Amino acid sequence: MELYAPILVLAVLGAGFAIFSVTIAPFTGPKRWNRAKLDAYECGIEPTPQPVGGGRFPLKYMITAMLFIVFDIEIIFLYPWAVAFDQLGLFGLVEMLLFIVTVLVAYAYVWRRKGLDWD
Amino acid sequence: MNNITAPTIEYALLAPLLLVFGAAIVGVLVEAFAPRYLRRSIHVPLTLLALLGAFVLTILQVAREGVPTEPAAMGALALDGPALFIWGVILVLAVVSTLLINDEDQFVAQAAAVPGSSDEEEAVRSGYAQTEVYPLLLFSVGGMMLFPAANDLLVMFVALEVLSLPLYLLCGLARHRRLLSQEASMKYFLLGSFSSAIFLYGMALTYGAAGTLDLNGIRGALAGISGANTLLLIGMALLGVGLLFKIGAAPFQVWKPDVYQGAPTAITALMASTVLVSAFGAMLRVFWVALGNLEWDWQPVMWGVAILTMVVGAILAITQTEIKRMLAYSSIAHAGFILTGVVATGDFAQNQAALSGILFYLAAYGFTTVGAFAVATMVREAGGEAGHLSKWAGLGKRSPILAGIFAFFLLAFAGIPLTSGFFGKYAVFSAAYAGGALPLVVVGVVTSAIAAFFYVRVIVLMFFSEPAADGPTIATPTVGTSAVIALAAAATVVLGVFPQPVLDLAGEAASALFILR
Amino acid sequence: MSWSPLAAPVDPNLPGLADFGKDPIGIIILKAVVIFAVLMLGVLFGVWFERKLISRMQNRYGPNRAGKFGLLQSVADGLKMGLKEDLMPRTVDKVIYFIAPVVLATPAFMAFSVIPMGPKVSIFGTVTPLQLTDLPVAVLLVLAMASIGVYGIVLAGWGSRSPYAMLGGLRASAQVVSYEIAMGLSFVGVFLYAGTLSTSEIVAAQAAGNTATLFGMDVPMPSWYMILLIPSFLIYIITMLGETNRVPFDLPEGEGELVGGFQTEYSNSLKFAVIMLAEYINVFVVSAVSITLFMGGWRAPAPISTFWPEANTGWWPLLWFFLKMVLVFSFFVWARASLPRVRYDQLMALGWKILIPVNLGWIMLVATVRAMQLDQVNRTAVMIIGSLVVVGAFAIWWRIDNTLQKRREARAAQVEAEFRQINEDPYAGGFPVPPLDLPHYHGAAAALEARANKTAEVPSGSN
Amino acid sequence: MPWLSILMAVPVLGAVGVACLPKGSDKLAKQLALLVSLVVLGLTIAMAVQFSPNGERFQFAETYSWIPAFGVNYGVAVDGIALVLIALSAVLVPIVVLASWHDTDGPAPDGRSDAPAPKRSAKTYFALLLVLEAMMIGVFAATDIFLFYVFFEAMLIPMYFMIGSYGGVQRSYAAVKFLLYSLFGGLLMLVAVIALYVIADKGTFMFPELVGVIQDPTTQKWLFAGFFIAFAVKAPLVPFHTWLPDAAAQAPAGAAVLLVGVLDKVGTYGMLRFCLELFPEASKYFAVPVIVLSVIGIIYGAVVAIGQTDIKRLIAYTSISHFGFIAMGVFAMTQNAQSGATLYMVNHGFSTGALFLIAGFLIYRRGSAQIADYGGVQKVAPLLAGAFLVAGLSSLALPGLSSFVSEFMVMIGTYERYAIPAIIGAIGVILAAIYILWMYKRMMNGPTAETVKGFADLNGREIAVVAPLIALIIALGFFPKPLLDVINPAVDKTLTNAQVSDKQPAPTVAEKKGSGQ
Amino acid sequence: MTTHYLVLSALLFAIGGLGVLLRRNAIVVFMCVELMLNACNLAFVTFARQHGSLDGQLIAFFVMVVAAAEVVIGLAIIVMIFRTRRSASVDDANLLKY
Repeated sequence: MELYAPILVLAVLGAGFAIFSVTIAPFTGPKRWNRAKLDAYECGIEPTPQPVGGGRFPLKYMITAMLFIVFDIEIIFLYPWAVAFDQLGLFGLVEMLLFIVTVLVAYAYVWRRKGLDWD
Repeated sequence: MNNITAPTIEYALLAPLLLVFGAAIVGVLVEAFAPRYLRRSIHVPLTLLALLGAFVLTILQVAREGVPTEPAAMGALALDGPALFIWGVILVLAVVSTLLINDEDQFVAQAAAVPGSSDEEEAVRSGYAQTEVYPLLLFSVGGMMLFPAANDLLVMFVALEVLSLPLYLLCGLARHRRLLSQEASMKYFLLGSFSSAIFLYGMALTYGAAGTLDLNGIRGALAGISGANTLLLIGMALLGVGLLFKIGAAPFQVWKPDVYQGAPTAITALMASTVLVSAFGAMLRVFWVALGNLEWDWQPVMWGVAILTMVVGAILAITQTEIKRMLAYSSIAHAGFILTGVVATGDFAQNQAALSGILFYLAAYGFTTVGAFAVATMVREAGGEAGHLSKWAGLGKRSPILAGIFAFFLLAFAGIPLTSGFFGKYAVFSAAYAGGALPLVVVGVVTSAIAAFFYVRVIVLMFFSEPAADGPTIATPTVGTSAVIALAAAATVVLGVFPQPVLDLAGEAASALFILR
Repeated sequence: MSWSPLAAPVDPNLPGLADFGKDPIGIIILKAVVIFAVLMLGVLFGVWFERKLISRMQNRYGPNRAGKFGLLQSVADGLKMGLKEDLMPRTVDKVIYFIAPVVLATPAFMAFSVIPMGPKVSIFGTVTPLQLTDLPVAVLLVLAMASIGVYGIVLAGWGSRSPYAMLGGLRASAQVVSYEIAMGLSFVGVFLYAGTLSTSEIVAAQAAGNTATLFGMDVPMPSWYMILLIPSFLIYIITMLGETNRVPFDLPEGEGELVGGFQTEYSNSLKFAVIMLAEYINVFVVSAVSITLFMGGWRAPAPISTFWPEANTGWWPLLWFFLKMVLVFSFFVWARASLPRVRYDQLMALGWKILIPVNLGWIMLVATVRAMQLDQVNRTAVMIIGSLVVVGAFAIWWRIDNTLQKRREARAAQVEAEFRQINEDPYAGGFPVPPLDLPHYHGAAAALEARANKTAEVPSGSN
Repeated sequence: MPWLSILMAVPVLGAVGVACLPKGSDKLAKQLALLVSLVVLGLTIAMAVQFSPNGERFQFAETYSWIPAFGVNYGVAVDGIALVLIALSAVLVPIVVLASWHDTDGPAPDGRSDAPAPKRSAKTYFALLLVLEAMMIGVFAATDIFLFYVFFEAMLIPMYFMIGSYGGVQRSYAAVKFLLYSLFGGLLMLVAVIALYVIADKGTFMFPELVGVIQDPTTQKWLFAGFFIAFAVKAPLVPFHTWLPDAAAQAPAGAAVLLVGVLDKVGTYGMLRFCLELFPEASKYFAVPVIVLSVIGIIYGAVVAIGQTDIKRLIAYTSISHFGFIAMGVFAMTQNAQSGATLYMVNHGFSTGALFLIAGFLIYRRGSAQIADYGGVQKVAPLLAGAFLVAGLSSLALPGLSSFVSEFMVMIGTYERYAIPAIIGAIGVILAAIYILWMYKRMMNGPTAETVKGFADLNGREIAVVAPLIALIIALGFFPKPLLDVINPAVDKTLTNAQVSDKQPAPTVAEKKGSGQ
Repeated sequence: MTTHYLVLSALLFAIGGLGVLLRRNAIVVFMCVELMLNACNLAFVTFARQHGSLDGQLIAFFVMVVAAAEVVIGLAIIVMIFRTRRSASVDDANLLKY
């Protein structure tokens, strides 16, 4: 726990500053009300009405998110392996080789299936 | 920090498993690199060879080295008699199902395309089919093999997911009745992941109580815990819920009819046969090995579950008008019958008898189920398979052989002597009786009779009523489908008339029970 | 040859994991406040430095009015922001809109807590390392903080409820997560050599070069991982730019298409200042990580310590650390000054199709080499595996390269054929193309020409 | 020589042969079936000749291990009781084959009838008939209780299809009712069989080895109940009888003959063989209730029969009455009563068989089973009417016809121990006269109905069907000794095994009766 | 100390479970399942601390993998349904009834 306490101190400092700035912002500046200023900015045209609860994400971002998860999980396994590599020796090498090959197979599949194409 | 040692792995023992998974990975590569027109002709032999190869390897291993008495892979896997028997059954059933899956026109051309869209139309026109089915199948089969062999709750959980996830997808790939199929897929997925989350929490609590996830470790730790440990009891209950969900025992059966109906029939055949086999293997291992010392705690509950399952399965089946739904409820009822065997624990000999009975039942039921669903794929109407029972009226007159075989399967489900189902039921019920579960046997018998009613009703419909004018067409069977039906029928007959070899095998497999180390 | 990365540091002054968690509370607060203050000042300095440097690179003066050399320019900017009207569009989701800058800024500060800036020194009689704290999983903390920062971006975009902000937020998060994988992978090589995730120990592991026995010869190995693991380092440098949404990967706020990206609705007030602050601190964080993991941390560059052994003791390392930070930050500016913004698909393709596979291949190579250096391992087996890996990787690369080459050629041939056809018959394919010799074209060309001639007469530097 | 196995194998092979005939060879199928059944009859006679009444109890024994895992043997052998019942089946089957010659051909050629049954597959019908014959022989020959159970249940299936596919308008309802009743009873018996095996702990199901093993009276009672209900459903005794009128009325005449003539005898045979010998204490305990039920059955069956308007239903109800006599005889547990009951099983098979067949001829001609639709048949078809009369008189036990001997022996035997039931039972005889004679009067006498006018008399085939039955009825009425010689030793053994100490002396009445006339 | 974590994990699990049972949007249901998985992770890590063994933390890794795989597959299925029906409500998926 002692190791983490300093991080919290810094976090409190950082968060405190950020919150302070955000809260103080409305009071430091002048107030000149103007209807147009309160519209969302869309280069001057009438703002597009946004659906309540947020709009929908394009599907391609979801695919990116999925791919990210898959590879992030791979990294989860790579780190402990890398740290303990010296003790695992040849076994670790071979197993990780297989693991990476397996991931690469999935990777190749995604690539070939145009999962890695962005417009 | 420096105490990590490289584990040792018995590759020879694990060869069947590795082969199946390896083939699955190769399948993904085929999917990625082979041209579309070639994919199927690569996938099918690859899948079949991998499954058969794994089967042969399993047999060779047993023949050469005998059944292992030590857990493999650093205690993660217990490849004992029951596990190997289940492997054999799963592999054979998977081969059979593959032949069925190979039948044309079952899988959607492009899963991602919206039904009715021009994308889909184009895909259908080009004769595409979702060939990912084969690697998915192999992954799932690999998971099914891992599931009952897991000697460690973690491996079991991973296996559970490896088994389930491909199935969730496979369920949604039916070419006809896409909406139903997708709906089945979603329901299966949501409920399935819900149940695995419950299983996982049970695992966590068990880990908390026992301090280990190794099944034998849990057994040992539990011996030391005296009295009722709340954590443990809840954990056990949650683990049980997860497993009971997989076998579709009441009150966790709601997914089964929907999923069985919506999924492509070939996939339903696979699920109905192999998943049940695999899940029972895992369930036995958890309850007999890990929680073996807590019999008195889980047995009463299991009694209730078994009774409820049998009753719910049999009674709700009567109200069904859809053939696959009916078979789903029948599968629930059968799960209940098998559960009577799970409950019947006692001394060593008693457990042996119960275990071998269950193993035999699973094998017998698996073949019959695959056969029944195979027949269901062949009765078609304009929009796909003719699922509604009214469409089956008079089938005996249009296609006496097909209807006859189906009737035979139904009789086997009903447990009429000289079919495999009879000996299965006999084996389980006699074990249950010997284990002191007479009321369960009586309930089992009564529900069998109720169940017989709806099986017989279908036979009546097929043979004793006049065919409807706009009745279904009987598809000309492909070689694969006819082989499946013939094989299933042959297995049902052989196991019904001369079950001894398989009984011997099951007895042999059960002779040492599970590895307790 | 034996190599134990976990062996005790050569110098007892070198801090290890065991030296942390012992500071009295006063020292902790002191260190934290100093880091916080330095970061705030650093941002001010960084903004000025960036503007000044980029101006010089572009042959301009840059800020030169406020203070000497324009040093107070960023202070002035900050004050101006504070005094501007705080606009909040009616449509925004208020809670999220307010929280987003905080979520963005806080983790940026936190990540700095595990950056080592020097060896053990004595502060008010307490011997303590020049590092706020260290964890067994310090690098993970940095990565985690980077990930949490993404939430800030997404929330800012989402909470603004306007199309530009939304798209910007999505793009930013997609980009950051894409590059985070490559970044994470580029660390693996470091961990393979250092055998730890603790930053102070990684720095310690880079203290001295080792010798490797290759074919019977003792070859001295460089101590900094940026040389030993060049590919990892290069990949990290690229991902570093991507992670912080800096040029050439600054698509999320690409002015041309998205106005201001996720910060569009944060008008020029203190909220925007916080976002900008967070972005700069993020740049500092990734720079510090690159220094720690690849550039020997706070240690003096190689020749200095040879001539001057005291260079790595006491407070001096702070200097080296600061110099390195300036160097890396200059690189950011350099990149901004010289590189054009990439397209979104190019950005993603670079991340997914090049950085990740190359990284994975490189990791396997490093692991193989590393395995050969281990005592207890059967070298022949490793060699065989290693050669298999190399051959396999080469075969795949060759195959891909061939395919790509063919595709390029086919595409070129296609384009050429198309143009030939258009040249022969402009109406081919049904799209009428006006002939190139129409009069108004001539007219336009002439006008252009005239204007070019005219501008040539205006003396340069007048605008 | 493995007589019994051959007896079972021949009809099975014959059935396969019949089923495999090419399409359209209906006639050939009938001829082949007739040939096979005659061969079986011949073989049965050959076997019966070699049977030595005073030798060992079980002769022609064959025992092979079938399913060692369950301790199940393929054990067949016959004693006197079984022999006569096998002979009964062997005699009835060729007659039924001959009688059913046109049953599958669709409506009568003159198109007069209301088409009781459309054209159906002759091959299937005769193949089912032969399979049924094999199973009937098997069920009587089985000395292994498990094997008995297997035949007991499996026998239902061919009969189910014969009723359901070839029966009257309500056939599917009747078939399902028949199957479910029997199956339900059978499943209860299955529980008892399992329990018997487990409790006896002998590791075998062989009947001779299990005799006298179960000593505990409570256990005996439970097991008895399990077996008895199955047999009572099969027989059928009164509360379990409702399926019979439906099944018999809807079945084609030939199937009805086998159903009532042979299949139902399995119930009474089972009581005599298994209930009494395996559970003597329980049998004695339950004897009085069973006899009461039997008496109720006698009276109830007869009274209800009087009120019937459908010929086949009427005959079915007479059978219920007659089964009351048989059950009464079995449970009276005297030498006379049991010998009489056994003899009654045979005689009832012939007389009721004849009644059903002739009723079948009538229905074939008229197309209706309603008694009211007939009248004055005597005048147009005297031979038919005469045969009907003889069969009917035998059914009401007119002295000189076969049933009289058996009915008299049952009454005497029962009177020796339970006087009052015997006396009440005698009322049944009077009622029998009413229902038979009244039916005859309504159908055969009186003015000739319009629709009956064109009736042809018995043709050659029909005479060939009826003649042997009439001959047997008369012959056995005067000279039952050969049968009694075979039956009596077996009944002796049964009574010994049933531990009936105060056996009534001297079955002399019957013998005198038999030889004296 | 660990009790608090366990209670928190139980609460999270219960919230997730209730969400699965009560919510009607497939995505939300699915997120509730993920919440349950994470509750499990918390429990595992807590127990690992309690027992002083690393197993629990190791399991958490695997659970993450599984959760990731579930996310990928689940989203694929839900998106598939959504594209077909333009609705992700579980109530709208009502074709399968007896």
